[in-house]
Amino acid sequence: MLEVNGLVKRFGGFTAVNNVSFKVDEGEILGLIGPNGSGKSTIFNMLSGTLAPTSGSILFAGHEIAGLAPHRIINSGIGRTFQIPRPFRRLTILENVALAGFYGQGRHSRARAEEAAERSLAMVGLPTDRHASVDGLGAAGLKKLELAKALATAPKLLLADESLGGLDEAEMDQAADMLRNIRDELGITIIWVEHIMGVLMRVVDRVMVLDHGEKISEGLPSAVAGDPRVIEVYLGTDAETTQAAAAEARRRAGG
Amino acid sequence: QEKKLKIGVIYDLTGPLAGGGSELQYTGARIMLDQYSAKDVEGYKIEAIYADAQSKPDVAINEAIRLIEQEKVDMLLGFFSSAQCVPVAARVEQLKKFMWITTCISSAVLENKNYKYVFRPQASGDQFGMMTMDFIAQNTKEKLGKDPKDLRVAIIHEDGAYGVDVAKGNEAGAKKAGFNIVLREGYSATAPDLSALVTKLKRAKPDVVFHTGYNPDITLLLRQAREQGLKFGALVGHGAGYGVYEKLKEGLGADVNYVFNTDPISIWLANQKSMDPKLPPIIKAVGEEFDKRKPGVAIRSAHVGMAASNTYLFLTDVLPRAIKKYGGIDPDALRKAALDTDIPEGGTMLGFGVKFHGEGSPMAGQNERSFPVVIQYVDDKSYVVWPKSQAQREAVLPLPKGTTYSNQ
Amino acid sequence: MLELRGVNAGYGTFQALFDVGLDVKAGEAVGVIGPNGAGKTTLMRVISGLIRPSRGSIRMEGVDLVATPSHKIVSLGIAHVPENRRLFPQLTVDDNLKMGAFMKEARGRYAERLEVVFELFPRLKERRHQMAGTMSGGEQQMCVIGRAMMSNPKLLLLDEPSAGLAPVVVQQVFELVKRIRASGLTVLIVEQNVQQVLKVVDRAYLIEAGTIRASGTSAEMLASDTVKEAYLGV
Amino acid sequence: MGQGRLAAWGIGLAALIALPFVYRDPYHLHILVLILIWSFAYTSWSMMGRFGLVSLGHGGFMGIGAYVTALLWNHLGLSPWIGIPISMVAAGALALIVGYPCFRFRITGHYFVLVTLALSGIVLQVITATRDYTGGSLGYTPNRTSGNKLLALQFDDKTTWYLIALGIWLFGIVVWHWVDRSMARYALEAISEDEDAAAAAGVDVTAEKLKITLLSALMTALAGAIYCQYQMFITPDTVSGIAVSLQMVFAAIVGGLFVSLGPTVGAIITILLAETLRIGFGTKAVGWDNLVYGVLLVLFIIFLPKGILGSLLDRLKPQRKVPRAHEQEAVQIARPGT
Amino acid sequence: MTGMQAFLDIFDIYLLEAVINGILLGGVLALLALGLNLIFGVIDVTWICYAELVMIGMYGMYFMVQYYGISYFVAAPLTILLVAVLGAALHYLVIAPLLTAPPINQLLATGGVLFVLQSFATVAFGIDFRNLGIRLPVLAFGEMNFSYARLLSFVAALVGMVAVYLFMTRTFTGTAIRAISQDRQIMALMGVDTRRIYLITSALGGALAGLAACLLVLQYDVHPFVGLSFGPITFLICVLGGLGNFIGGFIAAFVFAEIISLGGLFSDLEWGYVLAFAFFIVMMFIRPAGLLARRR
Ligand SMILES: Nc1ncnc2c1ncn2[C@@H]1O[C@H](COP(=O)(O)OP(=O)(O)OP(=O)(O)O)[C@@H](O)[C@H]1O
Ligand SMILES: Nc1ncnc2c1ncn2[C@@H]1O[C@H](COP(=O)(O)OP(=O)(O)OP(=O)(O)O)[C@@H](O)[C@H]1O
Ligand SMILES: [Mg+2]
Ligand SMILES: [Mg+2]
Repeated sequence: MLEVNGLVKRFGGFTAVNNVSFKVDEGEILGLIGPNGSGKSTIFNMLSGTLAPTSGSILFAGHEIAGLAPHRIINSGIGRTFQIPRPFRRLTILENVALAGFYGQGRHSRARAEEAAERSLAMVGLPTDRHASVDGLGAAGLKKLELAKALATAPKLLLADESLGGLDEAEMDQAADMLRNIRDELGITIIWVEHIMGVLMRVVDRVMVLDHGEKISEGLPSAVAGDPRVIEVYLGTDAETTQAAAAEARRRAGG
Repeated sequence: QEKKLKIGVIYDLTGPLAGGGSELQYTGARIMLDQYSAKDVEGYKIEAIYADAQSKPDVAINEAIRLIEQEKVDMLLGFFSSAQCVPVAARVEQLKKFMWITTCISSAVLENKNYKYVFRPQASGDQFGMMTMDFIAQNTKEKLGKDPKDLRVAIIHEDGAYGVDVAKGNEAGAKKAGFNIVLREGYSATAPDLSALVTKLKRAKPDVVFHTGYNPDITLLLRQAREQGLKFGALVGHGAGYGVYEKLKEGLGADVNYVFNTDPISIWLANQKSMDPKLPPIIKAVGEEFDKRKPGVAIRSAHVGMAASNTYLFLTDVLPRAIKKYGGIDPDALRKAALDTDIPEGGTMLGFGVKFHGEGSPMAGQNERSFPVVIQYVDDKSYVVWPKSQAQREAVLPLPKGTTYSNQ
Repeated sequence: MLELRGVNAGYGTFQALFDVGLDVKAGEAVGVIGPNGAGKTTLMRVISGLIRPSRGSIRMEGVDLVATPSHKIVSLGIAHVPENRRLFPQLTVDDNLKMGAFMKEARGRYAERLEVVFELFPRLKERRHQMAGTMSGGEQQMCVIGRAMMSNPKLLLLDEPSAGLAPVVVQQVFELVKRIRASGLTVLIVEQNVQQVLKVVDRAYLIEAGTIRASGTSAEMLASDTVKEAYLGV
Repeated sequence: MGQGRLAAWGIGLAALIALPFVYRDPYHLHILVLILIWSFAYTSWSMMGRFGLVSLGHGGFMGIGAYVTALLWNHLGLSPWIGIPISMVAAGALALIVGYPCFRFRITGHYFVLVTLALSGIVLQVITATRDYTGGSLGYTPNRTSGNKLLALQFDDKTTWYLIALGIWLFGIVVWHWVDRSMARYALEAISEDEDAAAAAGVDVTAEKLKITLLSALMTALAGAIYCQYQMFITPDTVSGIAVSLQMVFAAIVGGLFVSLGPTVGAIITILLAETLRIGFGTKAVGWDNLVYGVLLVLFIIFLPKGILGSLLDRLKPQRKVPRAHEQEAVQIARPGT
Repeated sequence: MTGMQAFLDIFDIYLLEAVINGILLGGVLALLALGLNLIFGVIDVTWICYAELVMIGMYGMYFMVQYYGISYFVAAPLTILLVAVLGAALHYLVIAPLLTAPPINQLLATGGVLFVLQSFATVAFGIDFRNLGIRLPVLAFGEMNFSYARLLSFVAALVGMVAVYLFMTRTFTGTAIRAISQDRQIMALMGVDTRRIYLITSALGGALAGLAACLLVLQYDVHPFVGLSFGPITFLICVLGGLGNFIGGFIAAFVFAEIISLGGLFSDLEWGYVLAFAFFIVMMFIRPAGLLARRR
């Protein structure tokens, strides 16, 4: 459903993403990992239109979307979360999500937007109370709100950027389950950027690894977790736990 | 119940126009009104209510309406800026109240307006402009040694009502005299820099510069002219900023010597011999009173006398006639009385006579007998040099060699 | 070295800390763990003077911190690495580091400290002229820690330093904490990554809803039922 | 809107309509008409100002509304009924011409303020420089009609003007509420906080900003035209330029930017204050009125940062938590990679 | 032949004079923009009333020199000090309570101060125009003449710009000044006393306004509204140069001055300003971050 070819992004003289190509199949959860500054968020920003690619093509559901304005991309069915939550603090929780429901789905009716908002909020487990203010939300709540906003735009493809950062371990597991549910129940394809390997590896179907803006590895979690280059630049001594997690995931998938 | 005439008096006491001369006009009018509020006129007490238009037309409108509607004044008097006179006169006419303009001189205030209740004893702006051109024209051959068609004149003016109007008169006068107009340009009085204008003047090489402005734009222009080495044969100013010698002197020092200024004559310079004999003592009294209110001023500004004389004219001529002949102080009585006014030359402190253009004339309400005079500042004194009937000495023309701007 | 007694603090009418007591001895590494919103960040802020306690005492080497103006607290040797990478986004990396050495005591040793920091984070040296705000999340985290190190502190307060960092970097950070400790520095660290942090600290406190629920050595904490139940979700 | 509030509005409105028939003091009516017209202008400004789009270009829009209408009437004899829509279109076109690139290139905050400031500067200078047509700084008067007053939109009595101004003002308030209750408000709030995040929620940021700017400019031009028809006199300084723009911002903020009646309260306070102070001090203490006015303004802003009405309403219902813009700062953090 | 004539008509000595006058006016504007750039661009605090501080400084000069007969060279530092104190007071009384408020409130409060200063000057000093009465000689090159007063402003602007630039980039305090607008709350963690930095900056901004006043008073009359002639244009220059970019501001001042000067030479004076404003708007779209910024 998504096909990226030769994607490049330069900032001044610096190349943040260098000739990256990949595909995502419908219904898949693709894990995108890589060292800090390797270009993951930059790829997300290009996929969602926040940044225009320097060159390269992005085909989504058969249409070229590279360089389109963000709202057009969102309307065509890509939803995203931000690595650092960016809630609208002057709106209530419900309004935050209803906004995304209204504009993200091509501005139908207000009622439909609010309905979508309530559904999304319920899905991520946030209150649907009309007056609940964003200020009451902690770190975990804000992450959930990001997700709810993205869901309300009724995406076919969800770009989730570090949905676990700052959560405690119990919450992480919850969030991971949530992502899996989103895929399983709503049939939404997901690209997930994350640094917490123990959780990520258990959920994703496939992993792609970036380093210095280039793709250095791609494949099943267990294969990637064993790739020496990935271990060197990214996993370090976490390799073992990561491999264990990947193995467990495969076992579960198989069984 | 005692009979009373309430006069609403509006000038600018704050804002840029206040320093440009409005506040001096206010002082002049006030000196007169204060004297008359002690006496009474034909059984009527005079009560003046003062308001500050803050150099803003919309404030002037608000104050005019307030004075008329709220304070129930019988008439309005005053106004320095034509930009205020224009809308206020329209309002007053609509409300059928009497309005006596002491100052704002733009012809636009009255021209083709056919007002019935608005009167202006003052000369109009284009008369200023024509007068100075006439003055130069009469001296071109003799003093400047040139043919009129060879005389290069530049007309520059601030672009407010006043400057535009005078410049219009300048242009008409120059055409009539056959001068070669080498530059005609307006500028905003608040412009922070006039050096481009000075450069243009340098390029145009005028023999005579006709300038209308307020302060500080006059000092800014002349200072930049000096710094950039502009030369000419004569500088002719037209009232407003040029009427406040103190400021010119402060800003320009000796360079102000031999500058011409056109204004209604300063009452202290007017030819008292040809004047109605009851006026000189009043002029003296106004002068003393002014010195009391503003001590230490070298040349009493023409602005003061202008407002004083025009106020006096109303209080001693129009008002008594309205009461005696037309039975009161209602606008129609005042209007009829004003139309009856017929004072020959020498009958006012400003030297001119008074007769208003009546209904049907394009300048209805304008005094047809008023004229300004040209004075020249020489060594901290001012002398009337034109017209001949009022002249106190010969004009120094062109600028003597060795003076800053002299092109000799 | 650092001593908190009966500290209460909060935001406006909202109280976030209740009678918190805590000790850090010189040369020690101490961890603070607890769920989201427990008050860990508030605790750090109270120590570095960003917020003032409503009650209680805080002493650093005998000096009363409550009575010390907040900008003077750094001079006592306390450097705070705030949560969420609060750096100066519109300044270059270099300028950010320079800000870390702002105090009079540190200015003289600026060049020397810069070397130390660049050795710790070679990445920063590479990007020293980049606007800090345009760097990746991880790079920014390095920059913030580097900035704190610039003041040559005795006590380093780290608020979730590993959040958002790649696994290798997380390991580096914990390595770094070990090294910092080894070099004689004292460390107080707040972490969500409980397993990891308990490996590098000597002792830890568990904080919940603004009160200290448990404390002990790392081993004790790892074994503690309270910790397991309340936090590890095991 | 609740029953109670609806009733309150109804009664208030009825009283306002009845007023000129009961109370006829022309000066007070004059001030009231001015207050209503300016309230409408300030409300128009606040339509975009409340979303962080602080424009100092509205003096320009107002000037265009006033001058284009008057010029068309005087030179072409075009009735204001046609002239006003044309002037509004002109102002709207200018708003789009300046707004589109501004929003496209993400010119926000201080930069936006200053670009728009230049805009009102330009309009003022152009009006002044084309003095052959506009009368320059002397000002400009629409020709009095000798024919149909309604066609010329010229009325002599204050009551008619009062009712017209009231209608226009009411129209402004209704539009304000309409925007307030629309989804566009959510979008604009979101945009004012974080454009990228708003775009990621599907909002066409440029289009939404343009729409509200256009609306605001159109209404401001209308205010200018009505002001001109009422005063029958305009000068560049009273209807255009930076001073007028600033005056709008002042009143809107002093009254309260985030409530519908805020700008109206701002107009009432600033105009009444200026009038009372000027009349109170009279010519005895020249200049003191502006001094006091300035000091009061500063005090209002320091001690009632949400405006007079805004702060009052806050005090009345403290439970309604609307986080202020500056509270956001506590959580604003560096944003990587964008 | 006619081509040559047309060429000479345009490229005459007066054009050169206008160009050079533009440069000198640029010096004046650059000097004005310098302090504002520091306040507005660097610490991100709005001082709409900046030009009014200059006005007060000009009155200071006038009274010291004219009334008390103090020599110009003694009065100048006193004036700089006076306006520096005024700047600090402005910060302490008006800005400090509003530091956490939205920027528009600052804009308004300082706008109120603008009123206050104007009417204060009206009340205290009257509405008269005042002139220092010092007339510097003129430098003449054949047909062209240049005013020393403007040359002086030019030099002061240049020196001031370099000094401020070095201060801002080379010193710790300068770095702190640049940092403070970005994250005020964590400044304490750096050991920075934010109040002190704000006071230093406001006093410095005030001092630069004072410096401008000392030089402007040689060229312009003082009156309560003199600030209106300069205020808006100074703002535009700061933005055109890039807020907080001192070199950019310096260059922008000259670009603006040339447009005003040459525009005024070839057309009416206002059109020079219209052109300058329009140029500003166009540039805002081409280079939103200022003249010197690279496009992103
Ligand atoms: N600036 C603030 N204003 C008001 N309340 C605040 C503020 N900062 C934190 N709080 C509240 O104080 C409580 C403690 O917050 P704190 O940030 O100390 O928790 P934490 O343990 O650091 O959580 P996390 O793991 O999410 O960082 C929370 O309920 C939070 O909502
Ligand atoms: N606007 C920008 N200007 C210059 N460089 C940029 C900009 N945005 C991102 N970069 C650089 O591009 C690189 C990739 O950044 P990106 O945010 O995509 O990393 P990431 O993989 O998401 O890292 P992390 O895991 O830390 O979030 C980084 O080195 C960053 O500094
Ligand atoms: Mg990232
Ligand atoms: Mg925390």
